[in-house]
Amino acid sequence: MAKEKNIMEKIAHANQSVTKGIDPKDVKHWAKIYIMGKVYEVPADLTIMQAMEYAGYRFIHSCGCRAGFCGACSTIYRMKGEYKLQTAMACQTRVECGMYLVQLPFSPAEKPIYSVTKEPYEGNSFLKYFPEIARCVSCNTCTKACPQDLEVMDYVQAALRGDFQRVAELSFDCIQCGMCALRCPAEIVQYNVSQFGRVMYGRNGFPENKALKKVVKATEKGEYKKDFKNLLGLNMKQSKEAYKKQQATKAKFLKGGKK
Amino acid sequence: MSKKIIEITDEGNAFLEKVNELSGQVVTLCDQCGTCSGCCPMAEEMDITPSQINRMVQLGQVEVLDLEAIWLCASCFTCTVRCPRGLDPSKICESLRQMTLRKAIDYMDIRDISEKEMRRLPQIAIVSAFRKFTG
Amino acid sequence: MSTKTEYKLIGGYPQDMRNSIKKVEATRKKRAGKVLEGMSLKEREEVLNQCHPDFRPGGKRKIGLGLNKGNIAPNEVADLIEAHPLVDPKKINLKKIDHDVDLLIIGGGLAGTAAALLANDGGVKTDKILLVNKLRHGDSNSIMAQGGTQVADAPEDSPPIHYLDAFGGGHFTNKPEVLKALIEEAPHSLKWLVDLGVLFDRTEDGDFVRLAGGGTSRKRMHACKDYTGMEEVRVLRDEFRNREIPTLEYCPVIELLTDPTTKKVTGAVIWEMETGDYKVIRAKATIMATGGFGRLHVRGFPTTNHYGATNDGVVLAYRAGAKLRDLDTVQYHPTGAAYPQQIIGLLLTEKLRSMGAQPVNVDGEAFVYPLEPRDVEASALIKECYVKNKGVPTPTGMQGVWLDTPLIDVINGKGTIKDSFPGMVRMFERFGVDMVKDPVLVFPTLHYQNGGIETDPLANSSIDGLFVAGEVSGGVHGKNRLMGNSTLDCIVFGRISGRTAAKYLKKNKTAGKLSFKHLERYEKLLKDAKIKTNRKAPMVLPDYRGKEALERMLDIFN
Amino acid sequence: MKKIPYYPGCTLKTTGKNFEDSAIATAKVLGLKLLEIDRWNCCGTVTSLTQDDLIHHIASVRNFIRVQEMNERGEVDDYRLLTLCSMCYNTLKSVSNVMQERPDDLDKINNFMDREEDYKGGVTVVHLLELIREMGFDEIKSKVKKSLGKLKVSPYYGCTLLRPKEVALDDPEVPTIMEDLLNAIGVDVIDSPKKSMCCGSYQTVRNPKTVVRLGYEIIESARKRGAEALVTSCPLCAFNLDDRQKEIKLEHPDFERMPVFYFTQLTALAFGLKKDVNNFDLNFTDPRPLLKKKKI
Repeated sequence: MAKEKNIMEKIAHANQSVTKGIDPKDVKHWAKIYIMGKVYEVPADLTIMQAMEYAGYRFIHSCGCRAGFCGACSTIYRMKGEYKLQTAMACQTRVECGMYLVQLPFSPAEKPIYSVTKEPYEGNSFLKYFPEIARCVSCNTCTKACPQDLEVMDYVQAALRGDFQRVAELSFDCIQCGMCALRCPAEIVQYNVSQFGRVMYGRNGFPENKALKKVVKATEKGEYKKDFKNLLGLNMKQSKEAYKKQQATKAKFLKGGKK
Repeated sequence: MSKKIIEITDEGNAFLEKVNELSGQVVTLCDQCGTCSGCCPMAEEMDITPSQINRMVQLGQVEVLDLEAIWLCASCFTCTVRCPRGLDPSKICESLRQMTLRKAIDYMDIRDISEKEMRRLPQIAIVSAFRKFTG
Repeated sequence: MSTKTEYKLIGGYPQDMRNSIKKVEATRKKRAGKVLEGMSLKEREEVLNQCHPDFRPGGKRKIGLGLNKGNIAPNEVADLIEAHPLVDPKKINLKKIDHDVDLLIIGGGLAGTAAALLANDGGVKTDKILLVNKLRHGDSNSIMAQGGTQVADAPEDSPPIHYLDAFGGGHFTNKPEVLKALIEEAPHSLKWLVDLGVLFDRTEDGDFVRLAGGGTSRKRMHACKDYTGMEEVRVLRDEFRNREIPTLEYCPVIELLTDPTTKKVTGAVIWEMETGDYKVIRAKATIMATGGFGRLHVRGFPTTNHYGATNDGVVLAYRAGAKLRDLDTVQYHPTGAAYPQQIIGLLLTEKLRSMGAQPVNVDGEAFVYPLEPRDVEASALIKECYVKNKGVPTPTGMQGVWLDTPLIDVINGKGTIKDSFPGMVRMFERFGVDMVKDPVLVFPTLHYQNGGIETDPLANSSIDGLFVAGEVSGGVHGKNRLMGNSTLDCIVFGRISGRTAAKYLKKNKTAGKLSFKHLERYEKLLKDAKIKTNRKAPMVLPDYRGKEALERMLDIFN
Repeated sequence: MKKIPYYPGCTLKTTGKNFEDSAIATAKVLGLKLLEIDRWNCCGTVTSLTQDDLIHHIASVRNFIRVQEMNERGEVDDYRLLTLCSMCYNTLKSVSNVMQERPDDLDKINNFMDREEDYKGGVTVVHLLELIREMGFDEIKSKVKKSLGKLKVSPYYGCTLLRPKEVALDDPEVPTIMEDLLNAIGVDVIDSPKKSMCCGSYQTVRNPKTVVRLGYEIIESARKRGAEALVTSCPLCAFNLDDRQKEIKLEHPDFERMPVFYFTQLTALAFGLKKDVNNFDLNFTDPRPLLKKKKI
């Protein structure tokens, strides 16, 4: 018993670098980084975010999902001896020796107000809400700044020519971190442009789904009421049997490829 | 009437130099023949004519930057193909506009354009107006 | 400092891990197409008892006070429940009200955002709604949801079929009426999302792509590539912003307020993280949508959850008198990333294993049938690392086992991995790991809070004026949630809670009195239960600061 | 069929779609396949005229790199880039010239665009009118199936096809290329003195009144010579001369609307192509009543 109890303790100990913060005794490799100009020695295995925590920062901003989805931890940095200004998500980038970095917790942006349900699906809508896209000189700085490696400039160009579908497809992986907008010499807020493009395309770009419409109608008419009443009236044993029976039909319906 | 002697200040000379540099033209080559003013489709709406713009630049008169004429130029290059001195007045005008735009002072505020116009105007009009009228 | 050396990696891995990969490569051909046999029921039970965090003794205890006294909860949760409030009631001036609204929504993930929109539809004016966020609007577990949203809209499917799948998946412990509400509202919710512009995956002719998920008997998963939650959040948030509904960011709620006589929830105190001052909110109705608790790192596990997932909603509501349920089960996912350090805990989908990737130990040996139930698979991985000591150590001292991803191409043909898992391939590429050529390291990870504040089909909590939606609620999933029902839960109960609150506000037009009376009662309960502790809750944010830095921390401004 | 890289430009995808469709159909008759370059971006119009301004050239150069890539992949049979919109033509051609003349500036631009392959130079820009001239107007004549003889049309060149000299596709002062084409398809060509006067271009955004004045002058001078319609190759001229007739009418109540064609709409008519390629719904002043009157 005593030996087994140790398992959970061992796990807790082994995982503490991510659950409690890393212990310097466990660190074999180190990196020298510069947070806002000040030098820190940090474990070389960490993300920029984890490294800043190791150095003593407790985030009250610039930190969200910690997994590359939310876009809260925009960071810019230069490597010692290099001229390039690089962008990264702090939670998705490993620290490297000689990184000079700072976080950008907020990107001031103007978001125009529109009604997705009322706005006509016309190419010129982009220019109506975002006239500044006409200032794009295709310098491609936005694309270079994008930590998601999106072709940002291409979707701004697509917006200019009113191509909702292309905007939606090229911008789909956008996490709205704001890096493009902060770097744009034409002062475009790219991620708002693409948000508009996506919702417009999502709403207007496809035929109405008949199967969904049918189920919605059937629900409204109360067509499933009887089935639900039966299901909720079953005792535990009956429920289990019904479940088993239903699961047995699985193979028939789940066939036909992964998609 | 007595003749007025115009003195060119150091500031004026520097201004002329800057226009020459930006436009790649030697503005002093203009001999004020007036061909550009004669063929300019915008001249009748301008507060001064294209050849007068050249003259003011020659004299280093920075006030030319405050005039409407430089913004009315549509870069149609009619003067460019006709100038007997081989000058390119549209480039001179452009450099004057740039001197204002590069100070982050815009000639056009897109918010002044009505929503109805924005829906109607072709992309190319808005693109080129931004290029010419905003920095 | 001179001993601290520069760090070298070969193809993303350090030399000692590379050595182990060589052994994996050596056995790959032999293993291809051959999988170990599945465990017998007895073997399953053994490994669960031996290694599953929910089954191992020592991780849980009885809650010592309040309505759920005697119910089992993980120690980390019980610790927060058996704790003193963060605020000292004497130091808070409730006479100065900073925000006086009809509806307060706590939490800006899918549930909170949907609630705001439906409350607005139901007649609550935009300027009478306030959505408060601990971090930014949208920074939530919702935004990280990858799999999809289950809706039974396929011709061969129906809501009752969906219901039975979820009921069985929850080991028949779900509250039936609540589950029914979830399923019944699902088609409407999907239509709503589509009308607002959510880009669900489509076939070439414009129909939805519907996928199967663990435990579903029909294909009903509606995904937006691997970014389902993010796309849903983005669209709802955009609509929220178009309606100009007020919101506050970086303002966690640190205590609820109640009416001293009716006990109704009448508002909240928020703490402005940037400046450190507090603000008082008076509200006629409050929706709790604060999400889950992954950041409590139950039993020391890494988590898939976001930075703010610290159980605050459950703690605050319990103090105000709300009933909880199903706190005892925690969902662990067997294959979280264990290397590189940067992505530890992140989810590596089950689909990898169903397409042929095998878990393999440090010596390149397969040790378990790859598709055991999640809890069994997780236990087997733990056993390999910590009982048999055949795990692969990482440079930061973690243990994991290999998931031999290159096998997928060996079995299904070259290019399969790139076609089927483009997002994941790209993620590993960022850290220099090529999962097409090399295996990836995995270890179980803490994924979902099954229980929470008990709810009913109309999103009511057990106390007046407080409604609940999303992961913070308990009842809809029972003791186990199926993939694809979490985003659905957030959207459906977000909508229902918004609607219910709007109706409630039509009947309850007067604002209640603001007090901390419930804290007095709670302190007495603590005393009566003889719980002596210095702990304070809610936690608000986890603390990952380095030891060296913490040891020298001075707080000279206080 | 000969494949040539084709640059559409933003407006040809929206308000100028009738231009693009009729041009592609026309080219097909002439044995040309216009292969739209992938990932094209704005041409960078209007050409920047200051010596130091390179960033606005980048837009054009990036498009040239696309042409270079298409050639490297062997997808096209021509190293030239074909344009339709006069504004794009002017901008792209100017930049192509600048890059040819100023190798140092090209180096700078290549260095700046560090994620693109280097532009090696040498892409030249041609307008569809030039390609037609290259084939010979007799060739055009041989494809004509329908007589447009009764249609009195005045070509309108505007500025960007003719000026400045370095980019002109014909004599800047005495152009004939459009006349030659129109003659070849049998149109009754009316010469107008204001055929290369500026329509006001982008002033239409900030100073629409100027554009109204110029449009009125241009249209009326052609009408006096007997023209019933104008023909152009520029979507901005088309807007200023056609759409702005609404405002001209407000200024001059007696003004009568005059249709404005893209030259490719007339070739499409003469070649007897499907009606939908001309998409006359996009022409602000509907030319169909005129065509009907002329029994075309």
